[in-house]
Amino acid sequence: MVSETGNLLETKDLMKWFPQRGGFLNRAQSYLRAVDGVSLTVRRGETVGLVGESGCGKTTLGRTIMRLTDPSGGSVKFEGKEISRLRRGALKPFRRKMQMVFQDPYASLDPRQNVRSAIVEPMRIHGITRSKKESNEFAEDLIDKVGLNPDHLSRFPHEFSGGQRQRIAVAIALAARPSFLVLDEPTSSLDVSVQAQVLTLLQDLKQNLGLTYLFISHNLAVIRQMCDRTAVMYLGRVVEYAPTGMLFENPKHPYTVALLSSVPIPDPRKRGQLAVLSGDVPNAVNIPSGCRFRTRCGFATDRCSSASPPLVEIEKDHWIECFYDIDFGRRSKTELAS
Amino acid sequence: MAEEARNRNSRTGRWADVRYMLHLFRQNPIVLAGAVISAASVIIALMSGLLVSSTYWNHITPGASLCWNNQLIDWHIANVFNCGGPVYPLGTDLYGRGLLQMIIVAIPVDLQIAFEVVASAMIIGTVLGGVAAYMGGVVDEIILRATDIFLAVPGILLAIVLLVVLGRTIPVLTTAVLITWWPFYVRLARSQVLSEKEKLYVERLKATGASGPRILFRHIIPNTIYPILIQGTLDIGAVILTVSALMFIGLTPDPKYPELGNLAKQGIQYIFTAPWMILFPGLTLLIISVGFNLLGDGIRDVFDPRLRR
Amino acid sequence: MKLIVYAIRRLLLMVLVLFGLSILIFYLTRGLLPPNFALAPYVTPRMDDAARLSIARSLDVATSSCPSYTAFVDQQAGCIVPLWGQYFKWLTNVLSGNWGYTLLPGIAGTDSTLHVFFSRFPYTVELALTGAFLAIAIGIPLGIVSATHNNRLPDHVARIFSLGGYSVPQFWFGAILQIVFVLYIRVNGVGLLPASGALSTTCTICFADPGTIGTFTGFPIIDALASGNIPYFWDALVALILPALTLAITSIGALSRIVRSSMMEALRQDYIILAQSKGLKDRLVVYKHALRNALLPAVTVAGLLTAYLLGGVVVIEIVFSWPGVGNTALVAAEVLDINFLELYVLVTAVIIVAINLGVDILYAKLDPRVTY
Amino acid sequence: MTAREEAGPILKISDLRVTFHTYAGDVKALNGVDLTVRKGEVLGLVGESGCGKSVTSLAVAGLLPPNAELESGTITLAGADILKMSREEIRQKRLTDIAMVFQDPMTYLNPVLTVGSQLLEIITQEPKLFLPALVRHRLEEIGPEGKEAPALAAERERLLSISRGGRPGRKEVERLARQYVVSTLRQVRLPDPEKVLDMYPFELSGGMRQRVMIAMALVRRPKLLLADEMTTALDVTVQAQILQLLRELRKEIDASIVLITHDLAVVAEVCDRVAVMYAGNIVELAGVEELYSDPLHPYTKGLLASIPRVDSARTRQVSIGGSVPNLLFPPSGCRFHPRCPKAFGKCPQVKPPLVEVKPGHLVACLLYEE
Repeated sequence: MVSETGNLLETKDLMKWFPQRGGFLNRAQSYLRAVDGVSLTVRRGETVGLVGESGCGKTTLGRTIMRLTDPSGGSVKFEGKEISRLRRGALKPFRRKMQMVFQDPYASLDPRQNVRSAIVEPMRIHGITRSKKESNEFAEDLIDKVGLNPDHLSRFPHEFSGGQRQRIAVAIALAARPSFLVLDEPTSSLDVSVQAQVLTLLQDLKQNLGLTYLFISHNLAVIRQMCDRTAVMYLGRVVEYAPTGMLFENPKHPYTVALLSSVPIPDPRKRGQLAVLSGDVPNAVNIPSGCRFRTRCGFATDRCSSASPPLVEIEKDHWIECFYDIDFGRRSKTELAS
Repeated sequence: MAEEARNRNSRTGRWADVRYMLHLFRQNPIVLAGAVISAASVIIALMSGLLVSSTYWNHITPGASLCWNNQLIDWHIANVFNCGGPVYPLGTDLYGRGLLQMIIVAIPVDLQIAFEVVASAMIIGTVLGGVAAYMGGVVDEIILRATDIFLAVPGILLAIVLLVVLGRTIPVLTTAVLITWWPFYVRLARSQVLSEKEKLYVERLKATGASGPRILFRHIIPNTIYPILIQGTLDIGAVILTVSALMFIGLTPDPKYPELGNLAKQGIQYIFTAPWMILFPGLTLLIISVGFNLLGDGIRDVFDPRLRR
Repeated sequence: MKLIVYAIRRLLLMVLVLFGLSILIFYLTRGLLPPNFALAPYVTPRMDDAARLSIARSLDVATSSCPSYTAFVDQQAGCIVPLWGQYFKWLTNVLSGNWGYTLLPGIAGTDSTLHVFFSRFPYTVELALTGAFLAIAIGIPLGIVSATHNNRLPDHVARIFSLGGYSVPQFWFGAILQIVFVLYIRVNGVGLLPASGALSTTCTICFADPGTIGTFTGFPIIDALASGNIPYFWDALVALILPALTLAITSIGALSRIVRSSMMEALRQDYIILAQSKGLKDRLVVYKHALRNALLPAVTVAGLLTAYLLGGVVVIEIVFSWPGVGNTALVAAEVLDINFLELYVLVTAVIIVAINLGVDILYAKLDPRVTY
Repeated sequence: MTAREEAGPILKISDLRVTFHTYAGDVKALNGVDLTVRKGEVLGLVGESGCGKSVTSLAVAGLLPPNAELESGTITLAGADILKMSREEIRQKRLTDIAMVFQDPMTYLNPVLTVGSQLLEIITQEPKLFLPALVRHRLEEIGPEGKEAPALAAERERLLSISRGGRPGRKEVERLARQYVVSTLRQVRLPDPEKVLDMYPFELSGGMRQRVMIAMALVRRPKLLLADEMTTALDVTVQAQILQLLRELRKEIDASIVLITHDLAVVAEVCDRVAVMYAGNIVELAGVEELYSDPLHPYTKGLLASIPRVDSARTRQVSIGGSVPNLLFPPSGCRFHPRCPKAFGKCPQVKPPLVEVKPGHLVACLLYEE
């Protein structure tokens, strides 16, 4: 895809299938193919967005990269080292470098643990600080970095508002001094006015600490504001991956086009322009043959149902998984050489 | 809406539980009664040795057998025998021992067995259930099937078999009741841990690199302990009832043994001539059991966030 | 089709559990007691030592190399078959119904354990089922009333009632009922209700001479009806009142508590708000929308309750001198009739496990969301 | 547009104050809400969590939880004051006039009852109320007298006799209700409605469940439709489908719609007028284009500025500082003053009234007092 140098994270054909058990012996009868062959690169220092509708596998992909669940196939390389099959002990140094922030900040905090203890815990686990004093100083430094004050350290999660809780979750994630953060819908449960605060905080932290983000969201607007490059997922696969501006200005995959044009815009003068994609997302257990989007695609041909489309670099850094280069304005298509 | 607002309030913070408990006591005095009764029974049990000599139960006063000399209650039964002498406020039993003294000696016996059984069942249940739920797979299956085996027999039957085979002693009785009780706690702890381990903070801790035992014992179990403690409080009463029932049906170390069920057993033969003999020990059991049950119910309400308004 | 697969799987699991239980019971009764206890139900007093030794050998308890009965009783080295070796013979005997002779006083050696057990078991079943029926019939409505009148008077009354029932010692409550209905409420010189036994003729509302009935099923009530003997049927029914009531009152709590909490849970759900917003009458909201969901857990508890009462009636049978297996179990315990206790444990276990299975299948039928 | 603006109000709420009594204290959820909904319009009610928008709609439907206290105010629906009605009268209103659609169709549909059972019960509990509509609907379906099959002619005769006062049997009512419900399901563009009736909610997709919930509202031909976060739980593509349905439906039905949401983009897409709520007050109310092009209240301005936009390139987010106040201890005066960049001396003391500063544009802010 891209040159090896500068890639902090690289997945190749990554798969996560969940067995659907049943029958007499409770054997796997079929598989829910949540992540079904994803190849993705994240360069050092960039923010990569992962966008898609619920059930497209974006969260599972994040969890698989974080090794919160074991991949069913494919590889994950972090700093060039294969981590998808490492055992607990060997994985620990990578656990330190990769941290995750979750959607629901309240649920992601242990309700019986105060903020200080929660922030200090990762330092202990990874032996980052040597003394209690040092831990406390680092904790105070972190809580300041995320925009709270040291008084907050002795309080419990339920004493905070949603936005403050998410700041705390970020502080905890930073406590292990990671270089890479997976942000799984970090602002989805927050109010609009608070969402903007947290997004700004994340941008500032990235700049100041030189972090790399994988930003998972269903919210296209947030993705556009936050990410350098964006991958669009549909039914367990990345169907389009491009620099964010390019993806939003000039989407090439019919699903991306449909997704973008179904987002309402907060401007009444632009109302009535929503394009409606009909039907529902197929079940991830019975994935359509060939191109998995063909059942809802307005440009589908016989070829789409017989073979899986290849991943094509349609312009520099702009990858799509489609047989055709479609001109959406003129509704015409030209076949792509694979 | 109200929920949101409350969560955001730093002033309600850590004192919320305490304040809510006081609120409940105000709203529901029955809970308070439960707390008072259970506290009183524990205090009586602790002070038992000071009130009545612990060897009192082994004395026999032949002349005072089955008599009633408390003028406050007239039983309207023809052959109630007044033995004179010192006043026995609750009458005497077959061996001429004052029933009140016997009850005071018996309360700590029952409570001690109950606390031992419940505490051991809670520890065994939490550890086994926690490990089963957290590890899943084969470990879970084995522990679960083991509880199935014990849950397939009515507890009292298994206890009878054990007492018959191993002898009628208090340690055997305690063990027998424990053997019928632990599976419930394994099931309870397992289901609690199963739902708790799906919570996001567990996922976060895994991502942080925390080890399994750390997550289970430092985070999950402390967060799931309340339902288990509540069940423990509720079970104190149930265990006392089981123990006294086993004693009542005759599985006692000694016919004179000071235990409430055993005291009641002597009374059943004299139910129509000396009704106090079964009445008061049974009433004591009822009061203690009600006390702990009310307390457990009350604590459950305190820690059930869905009931809060 | 899928349900059948599920049921068969559960059935196999059930066999596994019963197998495990048989090992447990075997270990408790054979592993912890001296080996000659195993012999007791199979020998008669007139047998000499040689005959006893050969029976011990045929039961796979004594080895073929054991020189004498005395050596066997003294547990000499090499005389006793290791436990795991004894187990399979024991299991074969148990499964083929060879439980030996009863050791119960009075009939020891003259009647088989199996026959004694199954001639008395119907009395226990009759009492347990009546008790369970009453508990379910009172407990479920009580729980509903409690939930729909949360924290108001009916709730308090229902809670005290169920909590009291849950907390009261069974033997004591039974005795109090006896005192009240036999000693204090007397009509025509006898108590209003019979104090004990499965057929009492000395109470106000009893027939003095109910006559006799044939034995068809072993259940007195059913047999009385089958014989067309109404006075006998009535007396048998009246005798059930106090023990069944005691059983019911002390078990209601378990059921009404779960119904109350699951009903309150259901009433808090979002679908209740939607039902109300549709303008449905309260009756429809409570009994159609909430109750359908709340009864699901109640089904499980009601099934379990019925199953456990079969073994849990021991105490009540003793208080009311009920001629069922629970009462007999205590006598068996006195004379160390281990086989009777084993049989009792295993039969109730089979029933409990079977009811569990039935409840799970019923649950799966009632809840459309359950997949197997 | 203008015809709509001149139409009279279907709903008028004035000075509505609601307090929730919780063990932690009193939550002053609504602090004097004034709002009118005109006939046939789609009104957007926007605000962040806890601002009282859902409480307002529950109050209108008479569905506030038992620990809520109505301190003052009137809610007039088509001339009748809802707050003065008995429980039974409000229930009747819910059955015929006010319908609600909720956020998460998974939890709001009863999981153990079929879709059909949950739809049909609305009609079958009081069939008399719906009978004329059922008969009229079926007659329309059969069409005018002509050369149809004799079975249909016989049915028309039967229906006509019912409409003249004849009493139909139970079976007949159920059959009519089923036909009526099926056509309503068709109206919400649900494919294969006959089959859907026998399905359980968990067997449907999120979008289909939301359509079922909308059908439950439409069956009653309501005058007022309160849609509470109707599209929030849905994916964007499904949301687009539902928004399109809503736009089409408003031409077909003559209900006023109150769209309660936190999403200003959804409001911009379908609403005629917008009311912005903050901490229990309406702070601004205007026509949708007016509000987006010329917001007056500092909160509305902040809110509009803090929405990330999909149609513009990367910019640094602008945000309102602080967070939504805890209504156990609401700020004095203007409840927004602690977060307001333009707050001045009077703000903590005086609660600003909602005043009309431009025609049709109301704002509750002391900056705009004459």
